[in-house]
Amino acid sequence: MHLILILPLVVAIIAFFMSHKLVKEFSLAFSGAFFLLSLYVLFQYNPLNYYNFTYYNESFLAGTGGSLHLGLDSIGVLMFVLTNFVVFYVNILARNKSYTSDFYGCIFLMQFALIGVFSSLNAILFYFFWELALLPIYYIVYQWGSGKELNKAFVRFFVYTFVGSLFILTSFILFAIETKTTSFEITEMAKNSLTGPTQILYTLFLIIGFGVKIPIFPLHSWQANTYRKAPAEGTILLSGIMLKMGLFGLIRWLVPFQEESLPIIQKIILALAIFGTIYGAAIALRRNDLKLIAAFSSLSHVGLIAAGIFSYKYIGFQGAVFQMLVHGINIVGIFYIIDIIERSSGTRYLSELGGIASKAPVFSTLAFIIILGSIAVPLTNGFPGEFLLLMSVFIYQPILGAIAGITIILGAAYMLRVFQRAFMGEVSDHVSEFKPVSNADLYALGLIVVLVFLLGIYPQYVLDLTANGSQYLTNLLELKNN
Amino acid sequence: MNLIGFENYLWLGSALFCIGLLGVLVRRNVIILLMCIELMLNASNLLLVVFAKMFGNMNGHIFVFFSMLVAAAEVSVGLALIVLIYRKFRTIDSSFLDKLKG
Amino acid sequence: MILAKILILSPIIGFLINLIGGKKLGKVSGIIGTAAVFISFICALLMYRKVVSTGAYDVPLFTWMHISTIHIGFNLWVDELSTWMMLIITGIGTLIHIYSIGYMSHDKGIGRFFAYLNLFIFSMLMLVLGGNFIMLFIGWEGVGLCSYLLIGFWFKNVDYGHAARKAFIMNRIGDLGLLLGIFLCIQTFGTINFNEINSIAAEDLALKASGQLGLFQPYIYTAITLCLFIGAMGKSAQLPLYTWLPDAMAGPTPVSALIHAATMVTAGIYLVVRNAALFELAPFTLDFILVIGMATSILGALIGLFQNDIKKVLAYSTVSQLGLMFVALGVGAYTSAMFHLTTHAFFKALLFLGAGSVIHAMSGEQNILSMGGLKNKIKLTHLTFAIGTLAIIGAPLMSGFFSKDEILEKLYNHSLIIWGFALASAAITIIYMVRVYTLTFSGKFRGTKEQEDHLHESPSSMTLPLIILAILSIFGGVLNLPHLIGGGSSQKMGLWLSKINSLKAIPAHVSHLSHSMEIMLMLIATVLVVILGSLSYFKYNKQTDAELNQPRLGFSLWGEHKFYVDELYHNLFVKPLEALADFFFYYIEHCFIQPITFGSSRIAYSVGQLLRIIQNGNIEYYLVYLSIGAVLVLSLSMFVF
Amino acid sequence: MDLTNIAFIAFSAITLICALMVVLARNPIYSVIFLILTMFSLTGHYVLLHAQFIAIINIIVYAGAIMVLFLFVLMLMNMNANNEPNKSFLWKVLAGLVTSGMLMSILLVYIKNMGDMPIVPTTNSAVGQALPADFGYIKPLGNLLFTEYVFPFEIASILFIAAMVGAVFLGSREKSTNNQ
Repeated sequence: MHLILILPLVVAIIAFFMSHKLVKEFSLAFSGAFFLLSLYVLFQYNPLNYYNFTYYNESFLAGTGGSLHLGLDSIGVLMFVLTNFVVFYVNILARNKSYTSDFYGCIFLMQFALIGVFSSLNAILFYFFWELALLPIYYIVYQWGSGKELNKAFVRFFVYTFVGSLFILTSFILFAIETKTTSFEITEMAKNSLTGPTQILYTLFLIIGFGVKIPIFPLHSWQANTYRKAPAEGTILLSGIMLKMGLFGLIRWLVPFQEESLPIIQKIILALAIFGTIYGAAIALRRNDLKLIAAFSSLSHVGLIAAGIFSYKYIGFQGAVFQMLVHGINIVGIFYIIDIIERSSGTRYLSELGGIASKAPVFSTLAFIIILGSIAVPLTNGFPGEFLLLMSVFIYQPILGAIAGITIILGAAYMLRVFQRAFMGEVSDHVSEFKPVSNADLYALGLIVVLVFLLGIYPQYVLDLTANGSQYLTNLLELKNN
Repeated sequence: MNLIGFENYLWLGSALFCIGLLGVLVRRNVIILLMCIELMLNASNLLLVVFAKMFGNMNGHIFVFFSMLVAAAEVSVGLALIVLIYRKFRTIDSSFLDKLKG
Repeated sequence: MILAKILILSPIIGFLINLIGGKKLGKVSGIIGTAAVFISFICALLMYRKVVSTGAYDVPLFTWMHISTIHIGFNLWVDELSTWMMLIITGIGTLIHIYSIGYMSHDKGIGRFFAYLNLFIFSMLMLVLGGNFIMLFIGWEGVGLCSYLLIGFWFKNVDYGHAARKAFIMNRIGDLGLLLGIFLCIQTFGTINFNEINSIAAEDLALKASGQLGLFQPYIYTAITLCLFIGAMGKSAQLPLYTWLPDAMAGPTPVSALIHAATMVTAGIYLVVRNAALFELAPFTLDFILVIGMATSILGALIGLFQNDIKKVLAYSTVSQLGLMFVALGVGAYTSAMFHLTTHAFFKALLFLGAGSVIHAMSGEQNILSMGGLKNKIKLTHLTFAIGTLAIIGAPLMSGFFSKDEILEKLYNHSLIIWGFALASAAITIIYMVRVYTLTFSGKFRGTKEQEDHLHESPSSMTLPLIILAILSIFGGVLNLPHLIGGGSSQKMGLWLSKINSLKAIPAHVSHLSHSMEIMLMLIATVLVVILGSLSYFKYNKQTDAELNQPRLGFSLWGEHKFYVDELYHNLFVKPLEALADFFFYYIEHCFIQPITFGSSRIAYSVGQLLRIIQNGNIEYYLVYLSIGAVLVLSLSMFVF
Repeated sequence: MDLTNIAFIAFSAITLICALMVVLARNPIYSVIFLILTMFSLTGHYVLLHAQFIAIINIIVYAGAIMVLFLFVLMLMNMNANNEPNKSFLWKVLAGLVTSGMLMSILLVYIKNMGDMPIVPTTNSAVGQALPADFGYIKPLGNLLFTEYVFPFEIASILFIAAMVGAVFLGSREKSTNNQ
């Protein structure tokens, strides 16, 4: 287990010191290998055994109550695969550009940290990896970002995420102080329980801390600008996998420690998340910058996922985990498409685009299918997750469910608007010199398209995998509420 | 009645110290400020000596010794600085020396 | 079992071949597409025989999703209703595919076109064959998607793109309703399998019939059925979600015939019939459907009266006829609605294809004011179009006559006022259809010289489907002859359909009208057709060019502008939504969320500014602060220690 | 009233008056002179307190070296004139208040502590007891300085070097810039 964690670190260190010429192929090869390795792990995985692949080493970070306690539960293993997938795609995308070797080093470092986040079974270790995962992305955004006021966007991103992390740490410390425990092992922590105002504080702090990352509605203002300014690879990392850190954090570190149900907080967060869903979709309806649209659509989608988690239902958890995976895949595809458009036509503004379909029909078809996935047309991967999430919210509270449902209308509206303005219509000036899309890019998109259909037609594979994890959470909640 | 009671020395030292403080607060000439600081230092020196005698312990004297030492160093550097400031700004009025304004 | 699989897979294989083959296939793609659908049609016929001999059966394929207690299987349910729909879809589908070979032969994107058509056939089959709500929903969204793709087929035209998007989004509104209905079903019944739901509903119906309380409160049924009906509204273009259908005429004409007349838009009817038992438990919903259907029927007919685009007229006519079917559903005449659905599929497909042939002959001209006198130029098209017109206006002994009459009869039985409204709608239908026919085919030619020279009859691949459909339009009534003519067992289709689960549960509506009354109603309809038909024929036949082209006033101006419903929606929904989006972005995002972000930094900054006053750089002040601090500490130490 | 009492009163009076004059004198030169007088009177106090060595180095270091330094700088700047502007009245009131507050609080601390528990010497040489014969002499002081306090002593020498270097550096740098 610890090997799959350490390997990216080793590769990261090598990549840092490699010559700029070789590093591209080197990292592409390794990220591909990691992706295959992760698939191997996935198929080896036995969902009935809750913590497979555990590794325990007490001495690490011992002074702070931390230990190197790693383990992948069924939700974690899914996120682990997604991490490798996203990193693989980042490397494929970076192939088209000239980055120096520290870029690749950062990416592998990030992979290392992300795997750590998804496999930590110790709160301090989790926090350690959480912070570690932020550092490379700061560097990537700052070093390779572009656009006006990059500094401002960066500072905002930095402050938001950093303060959010502090909230997480605070709540862990709060937990330790209140329960008088010195161990931060998840298994030890689960034995203790918080009550009363401390629990409310713990919950609120974690929601704020993770909510920044997700982002839940009022905490999202770092997102759009950072996405816009960051390089495409950074955006993919941020949206494809780093958002999932927040959601995963909620599932791993908040839900099991909800001692008594907190209906008021639950209601408020649900309402906020759903408002964010509508809010993001409505804003995306009118924007001109493709990256902004994708950013707000992401806000809209993750809002629904957060709502599903906070409905505290089995179907909600199942839907949330499924949708986390699917959103990771689709948003990678969408940003990939945006990057191809920007590279080929030199612009990513809708008003300057049009008629790509006549210039690049295959690319357009693939793009259209990925867009379909993101607007949750049945038999694409977006549908099962959205179905479960909406159902879970609906069963929790029909009115909220109906309001959340508006997102499927708005989602279709803004995504089709994008497709229509960018791909259909007459060929615009920028598009008239549309460079042909390379075969490698088409294959990369093709793989995503295959996943779009695979997960849409047979979602039960993933659902079976995560059933145990979700059932565990549901049982825990039921046990505590009764 | 023994006037050389320790209380009397305390009164004296405190008064001396406060006079020094008053000087520091009301005067604007930096050199006089420095002199007033010397006054305050001397007040504390006096008290140290008093306490030394009170407890029959010579450590107080040692402290006075060191205190004088430091005062001497302080004055030499301080005066050098004042000279420098005077050369630069042609004034040693503390009211005008506000370059450290935040 | 294997038949059902072939039936489903055949179009999807056709779709894949055409999509991947793309332009390389050229005209072959039409043959591949047609063959794929034809194979499905053969399968459908064979399955029909099987259902006749052994009854309904289930075809489970695999588990799509299994969540706690809810099992959602990917299974097909072959029963009388789905077989019926299947036959219509694949049958008419095949004809329209054949027609498209000729119609689209000049288009570069013919491969793409047939790919989409095949995908549509697949989705539609999923819709009618699905054994549970999710399968239905998959097909439901699938046909919406294909409709989007086909309306926007000529994607370079921005307006077509708009029309496509409008159709998709309006459908999505309905889909949301359907989805909520599905959630309610899961919450209430714990299952989304049609058979299980129908058996629960049947049980409840029996309980309520025997005066007991029943399993669930009536309002639950009302909520579920209303949600489902919202779905049907979107798909079947009912008020208020009908405006997408006329715009959908932007697509190629075969598409209009297949999707927007014969099959997809009737999905709403299918949905209601499929869950008739549920609807029967919710009388309020039935009344609601009745009102909506009636309003749609009359509004659609009225707008159709003032349109000049031949396809638009037919589109509004479709809206109106769908409304009539919903009216039938509203009074519980499920089989009558299905009957009208079938005949409507025949004659409306015929009319659209005929219109397509006309447009083809006129080199793309769609305005009937520029046509006229085509009677002698394109004889076959004229003949079939005339048959279609006669069928839709309900000329005696044509298929439309029987189906419409059956509905009118049921309505008469239900309430005289409703019957009156329906009759009015039928009357307007007669007027506008005769108007279209007259302006197009009789009189003298009003188009340009160039168009006149170019006039030609369509190729045989286009006329063959016309002929077949014309025959079906004439004799389609045989499927479900009234008692009066064929006796008790004549209503073959009614008997056939009444075997399905949802209709079995409903107690039969016994009170038949007396024969004399039936004859009366038929006579009234006949007289109406003859009088109005001939009157309007002569009126429009005699109209001069000046009369035709004079600007419209008052009510007819409103009618020409579709009663400004589009503008109303635009101002009522689109603009506020856009304003809301801007409000969110420019006000909430910039004036509320960002100030929170920057506010915190600004607070720190202003505190710093405040403290800066203290930090004025003057040593004296510092000394004073220091002294005051020392004094305070000393005095405090007094009190504390 | 014996001689020591008279000496104490006299010295105290001189100390306070001279100290006040340091503050109040308009001319910096006078201030320095009065400061020297204060030093002398303080030396008297030291003698009364059996601190002969301290008394001597007070004269040498303070009244001698440091004061000369002050005078020298004043002369250098030609600041014998009475050119120092007054501070505002408000500021003076504030200074007076702060100072008196300081005095009050210090005295209060004394009074309170003496009232509660009189200052009890901790060693055996209590107040009034006989001091060692060589109290305040150089020899025991030297003993202490070179045994117990040898390390601070050495540190002090480093301090001096630093101060010296600093002073030289500060004084010379300006000159070099002037030359350029």
